[in-house]
Amino acid sequence: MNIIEEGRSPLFMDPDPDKAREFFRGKPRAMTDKRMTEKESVDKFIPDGCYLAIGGFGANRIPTAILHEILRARRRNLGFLGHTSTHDFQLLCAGNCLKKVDVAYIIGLEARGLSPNARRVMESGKIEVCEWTNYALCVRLRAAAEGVSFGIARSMLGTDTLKMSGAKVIECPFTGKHFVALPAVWPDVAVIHVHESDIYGNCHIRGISVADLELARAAKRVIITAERLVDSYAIRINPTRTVIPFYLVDAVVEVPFGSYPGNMAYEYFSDEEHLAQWLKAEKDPGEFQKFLDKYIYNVSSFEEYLELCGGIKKLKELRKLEALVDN
Amino acid sequence: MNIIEEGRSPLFMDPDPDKAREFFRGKPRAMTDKRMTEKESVDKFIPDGCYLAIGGFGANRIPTAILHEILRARRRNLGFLGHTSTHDFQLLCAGNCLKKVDVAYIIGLEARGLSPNARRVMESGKIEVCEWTNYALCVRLRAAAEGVSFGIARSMLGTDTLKMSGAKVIECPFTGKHFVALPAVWPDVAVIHVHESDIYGNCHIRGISVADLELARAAKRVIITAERLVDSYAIRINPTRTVIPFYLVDAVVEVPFGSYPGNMAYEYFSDEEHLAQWLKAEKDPGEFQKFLDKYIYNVSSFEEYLELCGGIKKLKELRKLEALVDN
Amino acid sequence: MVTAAYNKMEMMICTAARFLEDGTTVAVGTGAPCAAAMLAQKVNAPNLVIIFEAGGLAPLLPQMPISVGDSRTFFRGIMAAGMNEMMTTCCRGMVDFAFLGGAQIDKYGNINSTVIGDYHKPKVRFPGSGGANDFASFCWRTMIIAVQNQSRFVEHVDFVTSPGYLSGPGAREDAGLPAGSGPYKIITDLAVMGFHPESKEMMVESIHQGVELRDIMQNTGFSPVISESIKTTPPPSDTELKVLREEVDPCRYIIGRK
Amino acid sequence: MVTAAYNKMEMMICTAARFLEDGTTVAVGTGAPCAAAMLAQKVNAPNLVIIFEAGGLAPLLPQMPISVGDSRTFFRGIMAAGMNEMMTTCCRGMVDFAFLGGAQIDKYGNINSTVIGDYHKPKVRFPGSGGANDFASFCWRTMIIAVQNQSRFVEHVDFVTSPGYLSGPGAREDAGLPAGSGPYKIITDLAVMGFHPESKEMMVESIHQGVELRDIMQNTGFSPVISESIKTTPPPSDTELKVLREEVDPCRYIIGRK
Repeated sequence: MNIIEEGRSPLFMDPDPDKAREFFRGKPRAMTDKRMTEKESVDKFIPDGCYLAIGGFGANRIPTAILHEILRARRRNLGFLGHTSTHDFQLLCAGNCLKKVDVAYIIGLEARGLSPNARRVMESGKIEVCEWTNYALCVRLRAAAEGVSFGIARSMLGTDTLKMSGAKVIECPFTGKHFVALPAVWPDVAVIHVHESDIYGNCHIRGISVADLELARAAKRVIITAERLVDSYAIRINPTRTVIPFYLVDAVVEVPFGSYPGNMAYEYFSDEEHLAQWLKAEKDPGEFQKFLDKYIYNVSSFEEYLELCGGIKKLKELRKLEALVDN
Repeated sequence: MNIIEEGRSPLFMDPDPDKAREFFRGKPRAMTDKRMTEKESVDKFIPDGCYLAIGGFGANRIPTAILHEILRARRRNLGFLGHTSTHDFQLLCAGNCLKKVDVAYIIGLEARGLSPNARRVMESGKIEVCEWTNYALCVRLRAAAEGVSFGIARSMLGTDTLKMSGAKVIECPFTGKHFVALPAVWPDVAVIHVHESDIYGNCHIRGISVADLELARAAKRVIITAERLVDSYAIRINPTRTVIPFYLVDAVVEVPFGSYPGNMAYEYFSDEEHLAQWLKAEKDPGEFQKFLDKYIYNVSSFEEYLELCGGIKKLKELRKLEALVDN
Repeated sequence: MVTAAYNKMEMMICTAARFLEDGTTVAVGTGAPCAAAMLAQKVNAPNLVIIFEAGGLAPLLPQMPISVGDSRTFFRGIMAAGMNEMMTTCCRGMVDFAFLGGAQIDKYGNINSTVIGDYHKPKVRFPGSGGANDFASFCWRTMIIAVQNQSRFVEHVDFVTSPGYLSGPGAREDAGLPAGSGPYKIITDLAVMGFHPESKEMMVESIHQGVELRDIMQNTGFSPVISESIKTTPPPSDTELKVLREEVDPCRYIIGRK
Repeated sequence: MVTAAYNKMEMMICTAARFLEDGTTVAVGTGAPCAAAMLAQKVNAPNLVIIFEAGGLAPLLPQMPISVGDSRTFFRGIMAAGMNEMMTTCCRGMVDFAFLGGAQIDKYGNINSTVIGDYHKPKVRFPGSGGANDFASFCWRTMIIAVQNQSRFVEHVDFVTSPGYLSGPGAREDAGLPAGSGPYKIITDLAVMGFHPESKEMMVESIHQGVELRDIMQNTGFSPVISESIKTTPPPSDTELKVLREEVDPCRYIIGRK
């Protein structure tokens, strides 16, 4: 294979589809009750050193409860895949959970600013980084979902992003044109928050799916957190709506308001006040530790976190904001 | 580029993504009323010699009205892309419309048997054929939809299907493993039957989408036939349901019962009686010509065809069959 | 009332159904393969997940589909997706069984469903691969249901549409096909054949009741390996026949008239 | 009541909006680019189709999104899809404009949003590409809104995150990027800059009212080409300012306090 150019960063995951196939060969296919708690799912499927990917888009439809649990479980040396990752990345940096990251967008919080703590972590030199773009990561997941070792795109051509990636430039066998070969990535575990799931893991998502359909298919294990559980009749009555079928899923955790303080489309808006508190607290490392103790480490459940942040009154406000209802 | 093996059949379409991009650069993006009649859409977008692809799956959710119109317009020398194509292929063979075909499944009618006339046409040696598999054609459309010149898969490896295809076997730059490079195909025009469309071409499909989402994105022009037109509010109220957005679409033709005699999920079952008549009529070429005159050439509209086949009474029966209602 | 009498198609479907293990996934075509999967689900593999290439997943099949893309294939299903979804599920190694037919089969389980005679001047043109090549390439274990005779079971198929073990041991892997996949069982009206673990040649594993080994030899265009532990295929049970006739195919589309 | 007085951000947004042509598609980020697209839609380009990389298409934006993935980006939208859908739409050549920001920009319109200093020991780490590299690679015309100063407009960016014209004429095509795409306009608080048709170097096309050419030179780390037909940028109209302030950004998140 004639390789025209290649990125210098190491690949964190093996792109061999036959190794992935061997894993998937053994993955159970029966429809069984997969409900468990946040803690059980983290204990079972997210060990130290595993390679993690988070669904949603930064502070939209993110599985906050599992992220908090990962911090409380003091997980270390995780790999991470992040297209636009904002509050999720901020949390994992806060917990010093990360070791090597495939990234397209980190540290930043979109219009909210930049995370001072995540920036400190990323400037410390302790984290191995491989650069990609949002689409490049999407293609990597898509290739894995397709059971092949690479996908092609024209992202990154000509740029330093390519140089600091793990991609290779190849020639099209039909046109001679250059394309970037993007290695498939099968994350060890993906955590995805959805609107509805049945106890088997058949899921509905309303609104944008970001890269979660590819992610659910690429990941070896999938933990679903769901705003609500639904009866399987709700799945079978309209199978067109199913976006993640049960056989991809290993754990189903019911977490109402599970994307808080992030936005959950059609359910509740983001809590900008609380997200601003994060930014403020992060400025001073000492203050930040107290903040984390208060909101995560000394908290025993996601419900308790929701109560700390304002409970039902706050959640009702966020529902109104989402629905664009004034009062 | 090191090519390990390559198919011997010619490519009918240019896989250069930049030529496709140039076309798409000029494609209108404004939301305009795209309604027209079957005849107008065929006159405007399906000239002799163009390369056509049909949505649905053989006798399920097919745009029968446009196919009939293509026959009445005596279109000749068409290219055709057919994953599992059954009644659609049978129609185009009946009209002697085809010249070169990229195929995975032709002649056959699944559990209904084989089309004697389509078999005669394909055994005549007058049609250029390039072999693929259903998934290979899906990957070719997907590559076009992704704006790249090829996609990869492991279909056809080791087989004569590969030898008689237009694919090339390449090595993965990461693993050294062999993959089949499948050239992107941008059909000149795709015709897709859907459940609902607004006047701009924003579409809903209920049930399986087969390869139509890839096809709608790959094709340079898209003609939509719709069971019913809906107000744009029906689109905007739930944008998660939109599977084909307006800017892909060039023509919207409202055709109730438009997949008849094929099946339309949630609407009406296939008319097995009429489809069996086709098979019977095809046995004798002279009889078949009379049959075609009766049901297509001497018919001025799709409504007239529906009337000939039993009209509202028949359609009510097919609705009951689809809904599994006994009487 | 169900009796022990059964026809060849019933024998084939009941035998095939038993090879489908509970809690596995199977990609099926219409006809006998689909009937076998439905029967398995109702008798021996309640958690069998049936996959249709056009996009239907795990329907509560109210009747036999006419097409692998008709609305029955996702009636009260778990998902109604598309071809890409189902085929990539196979590619990833998530589908255990594929169930195919074919005009010709050779001793390595290669299947021809494209042409008889020369490709460019065919004596007979068949439909081609459809999704069969994909399934035979990606699913772990391919099963074939076919009536056994000399014109169907041949030394060399005229055209390899879908891959069996190609030219023999290691050939699939050399071609780049996923490791560990390949033909598993051929269920005919005479016998069940597997493949020899080393030579990858078709091997008679069990013979149906009332069939002699020489019947098999006379109806096969090559010399199959004979298993050292050759058995008699158990006949359909009363339960299997009852479910097949009354629930799976009450109109006898597939199993035919008695 | 609207007055002719306006701040720099308002000037930039109003100027940027005018370049968005009616009946075109634009991929935008949050902040000023999104404000410009909303303004264009309400003033000069009612049929502008706004695309968000996370999956939102053509929403009836009730307010400025905080994130390109928040629920506003598909509020009463035409489609709520995913990243693959939106990015491949760009890849196919269906997206006319991209709207980006960046920490550094060089004379060929290359953008750095990754690091200041050495990559492995960065002085400052920024978020990275996100979808910016993809948009700058695939959309036909890339526009950038940025405040102009010497540390931002530099001879060489420390890191080419997203491609402009790379090292000059023909370099994009040589690298394999789609032909005919590239940077189009840079809208700053001082001027509008395009790119010289032959040399592909940044070229001052119009200067905002009250700005002198030497202000531009002093705030640019390289010598931009000066267009032979240099103009004065028309100031925001009363209509533009009114719509921007009252409909697009009534809370003044982007345009800031007066």
